[in-house]
Amino acid sequence: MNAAEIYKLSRLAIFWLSVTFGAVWVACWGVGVFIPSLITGKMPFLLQVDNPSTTVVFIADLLRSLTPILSLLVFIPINAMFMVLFERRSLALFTVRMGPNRHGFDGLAQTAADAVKLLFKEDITPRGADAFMFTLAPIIFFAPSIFGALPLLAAVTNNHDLFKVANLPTGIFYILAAASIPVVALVMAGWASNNKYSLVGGLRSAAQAISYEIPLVLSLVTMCLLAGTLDVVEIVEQQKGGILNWNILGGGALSGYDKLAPYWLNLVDTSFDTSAMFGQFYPVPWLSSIMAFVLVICTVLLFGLYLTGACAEINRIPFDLPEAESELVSGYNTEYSGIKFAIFFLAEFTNLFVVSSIATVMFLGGGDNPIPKWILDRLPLEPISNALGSLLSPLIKDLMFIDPATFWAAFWVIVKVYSIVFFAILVRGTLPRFRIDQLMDFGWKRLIPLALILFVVVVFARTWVVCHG
Amino acid sequence: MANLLDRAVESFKRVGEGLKTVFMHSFREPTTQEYPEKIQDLAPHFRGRLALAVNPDTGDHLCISCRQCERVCPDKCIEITAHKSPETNKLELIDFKIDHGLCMFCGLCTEVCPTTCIINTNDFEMADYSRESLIYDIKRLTLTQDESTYYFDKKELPRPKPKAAAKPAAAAGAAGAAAKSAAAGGDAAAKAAAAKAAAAKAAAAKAAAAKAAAAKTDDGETKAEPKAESKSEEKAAEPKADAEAAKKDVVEAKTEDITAEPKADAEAAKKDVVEAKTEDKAAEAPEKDAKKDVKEAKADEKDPE
Amino acid sequence: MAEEKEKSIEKIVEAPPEIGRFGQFLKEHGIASEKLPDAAGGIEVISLDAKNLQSALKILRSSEETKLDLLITVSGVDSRQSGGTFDSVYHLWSYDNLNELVIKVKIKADEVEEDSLPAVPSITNMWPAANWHERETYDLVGIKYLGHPYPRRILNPWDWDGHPLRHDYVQIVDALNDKNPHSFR
Amino acid sequence: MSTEIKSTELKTDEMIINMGPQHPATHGVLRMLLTLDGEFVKHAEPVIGHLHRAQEWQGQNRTWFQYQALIDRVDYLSGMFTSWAMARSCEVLDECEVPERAEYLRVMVSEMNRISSHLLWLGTYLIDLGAMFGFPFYPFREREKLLDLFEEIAGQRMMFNYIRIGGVQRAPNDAWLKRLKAFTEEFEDRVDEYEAIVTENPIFLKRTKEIGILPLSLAKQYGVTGPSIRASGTDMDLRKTKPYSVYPKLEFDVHWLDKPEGGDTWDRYILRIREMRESNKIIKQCLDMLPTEGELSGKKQNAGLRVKAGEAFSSVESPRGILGCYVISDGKDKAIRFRWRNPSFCNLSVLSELLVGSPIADIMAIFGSVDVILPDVDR
Repeated sequence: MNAAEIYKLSRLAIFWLSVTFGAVWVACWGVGVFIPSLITGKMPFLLQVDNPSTTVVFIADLLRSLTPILSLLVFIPINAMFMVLFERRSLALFTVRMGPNRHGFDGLAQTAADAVKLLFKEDITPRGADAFMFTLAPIIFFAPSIFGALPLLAAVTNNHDLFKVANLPTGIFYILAAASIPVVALVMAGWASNNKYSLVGGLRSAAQAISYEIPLVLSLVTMCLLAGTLDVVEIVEQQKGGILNWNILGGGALSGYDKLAPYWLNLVDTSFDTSAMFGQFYPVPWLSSIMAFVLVICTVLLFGLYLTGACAEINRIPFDLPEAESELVSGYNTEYSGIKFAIFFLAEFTNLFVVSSIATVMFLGGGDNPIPKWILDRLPLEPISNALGSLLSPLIKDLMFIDPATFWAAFWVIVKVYSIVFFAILVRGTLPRFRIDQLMDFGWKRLIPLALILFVVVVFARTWVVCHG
Repeated sequence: MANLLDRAVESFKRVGEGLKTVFMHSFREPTTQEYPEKIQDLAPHFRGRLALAVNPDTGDHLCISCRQCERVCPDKCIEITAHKSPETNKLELIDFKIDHGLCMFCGLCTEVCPTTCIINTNDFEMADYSRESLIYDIKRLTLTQDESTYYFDKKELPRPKPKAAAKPAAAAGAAGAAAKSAAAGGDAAAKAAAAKAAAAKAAAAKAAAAKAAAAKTDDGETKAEPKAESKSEEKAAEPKADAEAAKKDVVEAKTEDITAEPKADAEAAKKDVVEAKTEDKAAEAPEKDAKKDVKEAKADEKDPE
Repeated sequence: MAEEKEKSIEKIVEAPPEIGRFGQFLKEHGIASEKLPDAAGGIEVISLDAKNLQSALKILRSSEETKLDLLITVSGVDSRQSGGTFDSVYHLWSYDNLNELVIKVKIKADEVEEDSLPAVPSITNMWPAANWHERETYDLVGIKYLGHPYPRRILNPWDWDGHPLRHDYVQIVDALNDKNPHSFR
Repeated sequence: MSTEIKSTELKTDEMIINMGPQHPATHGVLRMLLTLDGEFVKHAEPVIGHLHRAQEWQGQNRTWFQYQALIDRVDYLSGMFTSWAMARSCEVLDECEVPERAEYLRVMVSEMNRISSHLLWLGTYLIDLGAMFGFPFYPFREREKLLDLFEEIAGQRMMFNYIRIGGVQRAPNDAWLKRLKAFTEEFEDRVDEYEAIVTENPIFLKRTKEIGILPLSLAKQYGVTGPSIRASGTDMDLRKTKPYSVYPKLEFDVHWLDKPEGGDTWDRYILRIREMRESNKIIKQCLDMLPTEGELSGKKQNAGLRVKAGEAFSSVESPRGILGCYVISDGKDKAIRFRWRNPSFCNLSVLSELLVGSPIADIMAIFGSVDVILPDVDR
């Protein structure tokens, strides 16, 4: 039993995530709450100004509006650093090794050291390369992962005021549009490197991204159809109330069934009108029940489809053909070194995080607690949170920033996202790589038809079941 | 269609099985070791850094300057300097150099050594900053008495008999061994030796040859040094000194005329080997066999009886 | 020991090697060969004329009886000291039965002109396997294979001088001697 | 399954690409000069010699005793076999009897070496196919155990210098035998584990089935030996066809596939897996049958070691095929000629035929499946 290493990994995860969130919280609170309150004179215990000038108010508003992007700018590098370490340590677990544990506490500073090393390496532009494009490519690769993730912020923080930057009614499409830009950067990098391997890698990535965007988008479209909206915040709102309400399980198609368990187990004293309850969700009793299960199967498959497409989209094993090491050396980033390579590296992990967040938001209920609501209601959580609240309230009084709703939402999102990341790492540790034509084959001949079939089935089944009731 | 479904299900099952196997590995103990903290106890016959042992009982240097190792070394990384003592008419070791940068750790020298003087230690941490520092001289090569005891025990080598009279050649080794190592044995001992050798490097490089030739006892060292130096100057002044002279007299670490040397060495070594009562007949074999005709040998092979 | 040796010499004089199984086989097909003293282990070794090599190998390979279809190696030997020849040695096996045969093509060193290499017909047209072996033999021993599709050096760099496995080859740079200022160290 | 996409209508320029010598998947320093038509190989030429260390030259310029220590480097993954081939040639020349105990030890360590070589191949092959991180470590873990055993008995992990002319160098002690026994007992389970991850994995099947097909006739023309040709339809294994040492006394099967139309890369993979299991069986038997007492060497090991005049060719079945050693001696302290017949050298030359028509991504799958070790090619 390998308890020691597992314990070390979890300790590392908890520690680093606290650091990450601490940093993000400090940055957001400082820029979004503290400084605006200070300059507009709304700071408790400190100077109070009655009528701040318009310039001051404008600056305060500007700062507040900058908070979301600032939080991402702080969060993404620190988080990517941890993800690299997390990946390496997890792979070490799978491969009965120890992984990097030299640097700092359990190898905590390993990626930081690597990053510093990369920053100090010589930045080489190969002879014959298009220097401008060569420099531009990593930037274009990295930028979309920041602005693409913006709409997700509100969704994962339980629609917090500060993070309502762009609650687009078409949020998910905005995210997808942003996520498809990096491909351009890969082709650019491959072409500008003046290297045949890079060129092949860049072209492969273009072909791959075009092919796998279709099943990816189709699966998300189907989920939007199930939810009836394109707004990610609303999609998260709909899924609240425990695991059975999540989109991965048919978006509430099974939501009646969990109530049966306590009824049968005599946990609920009051008499329980099953027919009324089921009538609420299943207008046509038998057919509806069957359709509910069909829906569940479809959504689970769609989740798998999404993960597959996402894996291909962000070039992870088994779809890492653009940078297939044993064939193309390192594909599009063969010629990159120093800080440009670091940006590529950072962006890859950020992309992994972003697609996992999308999966969390669209399928796994965003920041929702997996425990069904009726169980939560029965637990004595209220007194605890009240006690905590009364303890902390003097501190946060007017500067309400950490409310339990936001905190727990963020917590669950992180847990879910990292579960998906862990699964991706497991896949990386197991599967070999596809060949490019097989990849195309698989995408066009298997995934796209499957996505279309599922789309039709979901449309059909949804009419018989009342989802998100 | 059904076929397709079957295949899909089968594929999922297989992938799932693989994922499960890999995942279950995370509950196994790591098989790797954390190297600098934990150093594996290496096998006794592990072929690590070469070293010269001293007699574990008496502390005499075991080398008899027979040059067997020098001749057998495929890389020619061993260089022995010895001279024939005018009084006792026996070979005296002046310096023993091994270029560990050239050495491929085949262990042949340890196999041919008649007195089990040259041995492979278990030390493998020999990284250094320059190629020159990989050339170990006698000071760095000679083990202390404790270390020799450790390796003799570990490798289960027969203890050498103490020499009838303490040879001057042993003095250099004794000088090395005199600085007592506190370490009890094991890798600690080997490491201590390496550290000590590094410290003594500068001094050793300067005076090893002179010291070894002259120092019969430790305190005689300073007195004898100028003598030895003048001797070598003399030697250098005689350009005629080649194979013949070398056979009789001091075999210097020559910078030229390498071709003439081996023959002389072979002669000298032959005598000494016989003296040491070893069974190795390598030295006389070439001349003998060279006389035989190839055809003869072939015919011998073909002989049906 | 020495007596035995002398005895065996006499034997060689008395009884020159008889014709072996494969020699007989070749004789039946009209190809002259000479049996050489056995390679140790009792394998038949025959010597062929360079001009007969192609035809002999063709028969030996395709005939049901011999079926020597596995070309183990083509090696070149500089035996100028012992026999005054350059040998091109072919080790032939069979995939399907236990037949083994060694064929030697001896080129007399005296007949080789100054500044040219001993020449042997190439068998690459029969065994593609011979391609690299012949290139290697050319590279290291300096035997030219006539009709080889790509007669270049294979192991040494293209601009290497001389053929290292010849016994009179002198290495220009003594790589091991660190006293040599041109050494590789 | 494999898609035969050939661009015939759209004529594009050919691209010449150098794969290697500095390429992560060429297992050393092979350079492949590829002419590509799109992603498909039109012409492939392996360029070798980057690792040439003049091993044959050294054979002529080192004494017998010295050269024994060098030849493990010819094929560093199966050093026991190179030593064994040389030892056998010299023993044939010398008419030297090898003690039975030494023979058992030779078989034992060689089969261990075969397993360790195949394990390394398995790991690196999966890396070639893109399973970069998880699986390749498992075979290496087992290989590490074997190397530890080698370290104890031979003194080093790869450059053994263990099998000598006339016998072996050292006898194992009881603890060593016990450790080896423990290894053989758990090894079967480990191979099962590998197979659970790899053998039926759909992606692995897709990558390896029906590519790199080596027809029997082509293989014979190129002198391919070892598992590569056994996958194509011969049962040629020297341990059975020309038995040597104590192999006749041991029970084991030679696995081969009756596929004259050609074995693909997956066949070559599965044969190596089966061969590992067989080797494990052989080791188990050797452990039972190994005489506890007896001579280790029929010839004295010292610097004056020499063999009688004459010439001999002997071969052993190495993990990669027939490893032969052709020795010519004149009875002096050095050989007249040493000639190595390296399986990798012969198996590699068939690559230029195998690769034609396959896409870039398959190059590594095919090249890896032939199991070529570059030092064995370049010597």
